[in-house]
Amino acid sequence: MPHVKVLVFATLRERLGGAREIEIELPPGATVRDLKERIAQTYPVLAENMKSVLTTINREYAFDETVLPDGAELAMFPPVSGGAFHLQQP
Amino acid sequence: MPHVKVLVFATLRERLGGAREIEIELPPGATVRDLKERIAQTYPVLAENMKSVLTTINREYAFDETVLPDGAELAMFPPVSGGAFHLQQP
Amino acid sequence: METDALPTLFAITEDELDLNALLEAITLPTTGAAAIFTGMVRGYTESGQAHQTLYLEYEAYRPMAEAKMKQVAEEIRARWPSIQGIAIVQRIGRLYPRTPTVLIACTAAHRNTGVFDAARYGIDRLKEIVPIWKKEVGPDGEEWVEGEYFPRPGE
Amino acid sequence: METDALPTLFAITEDELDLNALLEAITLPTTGAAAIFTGMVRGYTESGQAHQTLYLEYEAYRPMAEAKMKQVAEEIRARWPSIQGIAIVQRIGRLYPRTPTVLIACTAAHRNTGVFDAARYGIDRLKEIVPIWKKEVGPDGEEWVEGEYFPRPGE
Repeated sequence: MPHVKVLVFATLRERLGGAREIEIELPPGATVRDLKERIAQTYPVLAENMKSVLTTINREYAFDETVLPDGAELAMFPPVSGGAFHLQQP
Repeated sequence: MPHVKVLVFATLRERLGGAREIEIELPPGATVRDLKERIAQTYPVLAENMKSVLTTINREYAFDETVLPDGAELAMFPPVSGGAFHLQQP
Repeated sequence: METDALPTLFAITEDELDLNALLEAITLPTTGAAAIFTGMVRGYTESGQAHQTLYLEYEAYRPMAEAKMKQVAEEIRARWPSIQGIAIVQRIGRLYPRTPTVLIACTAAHRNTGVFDAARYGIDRLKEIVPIWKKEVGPDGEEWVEGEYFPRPGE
Repeated sequence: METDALPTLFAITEDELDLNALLEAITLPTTGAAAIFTGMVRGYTESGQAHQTLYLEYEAYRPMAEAKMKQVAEEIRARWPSIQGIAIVQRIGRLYPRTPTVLIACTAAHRNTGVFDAARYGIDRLKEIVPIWKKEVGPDGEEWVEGEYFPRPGE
């Protein structure tokens, strides 16, 4: 079973107590959707985040059907909020 | 005959050898049009400029029919060209 | 926020334009966005009849120019009530290529309530009604640049 | 002017944004106009549910953010071929009210060939696709700010 590392940012990182990366076991040929499901199971604190998370493979946005390539740089994070405007209400 | 002073800028000033102000005699009740005509006669070097010159009275744009008020600050200059763009061709 | 508490800054100056300081001067605690326009001296103009410029000489009818800059700021506020701070600055004197000569900056709480349009309107109006002229000096001589706009009554 | 000679500058930085230096870096001898957008930290937000902000904490996925800034610059050049220089800079870390946090600047020979639209497009795209997040810290607690945009394939 391949072992993958996923960089996490913002809310995800904070929910994990500041961890910058998580590790997960996945079957060969797993897709982004599989990855999200496995993370939701393995890290229940992130289950809610998996519903609206963005996933990237080698710094490009990836989608549910995409198969995870071997050795890729994977990352997950919420929709971006740069720029000091469009503040959500607390 | 009232004696008026007119500030001049840009091309007008340069045609007058750098003078910043001209003086002119005008009948009472003279208008901007009268002023232009008198300048064209008195300073032939400015006659051509009078066709497209802008005139201001107390720092507001004035028009041919406007009567010159006593003691007003008068100025004449070409259409403005601030801002470092819209360069005309030489 | 009352209008008379909103910063409006206009100047004719011979000094270098300091964008950082100008922006800081029109930033309120409620400001979230700024649009800034600057015009520079072009050393080479490629459009139309291509030509080289060694420098520009700017001249202003200072008290009137400051009054008209104030008018431009008032026109901006009337059209875009969301604008918080406005800075309008023209540098005069002899200015060389690549040098910023004019700046218009507008701030607002958010970027989508007119800052870009306000800055663009400001530079267009400055070019029409603020009494500033430039003489272009090139390798083959010099030429006053004249605008084409004739103000209407009330402008 | 060849495209590969045109200055494109993008950075994620913890340092203060220096507008003068950034503008200078994207000004060519043929440049006559620049449009600059900056976003600042608002200390007080009056629209919606009014609230106070003590500071924002910015975080970036740095290598991807730089790659996506490059993509935004390429999209700008594809849409507005007249654009000469482009600077895109995001400041990260803890940033207090009135502080510029992001800058997009575009230069061109003339002001009427897209500099304003290009800068506006740039800031809109940055907000959509560049992986940067902020946490808002106020008197009553803290909250991550989440965007609403879901990139499509190829973005």
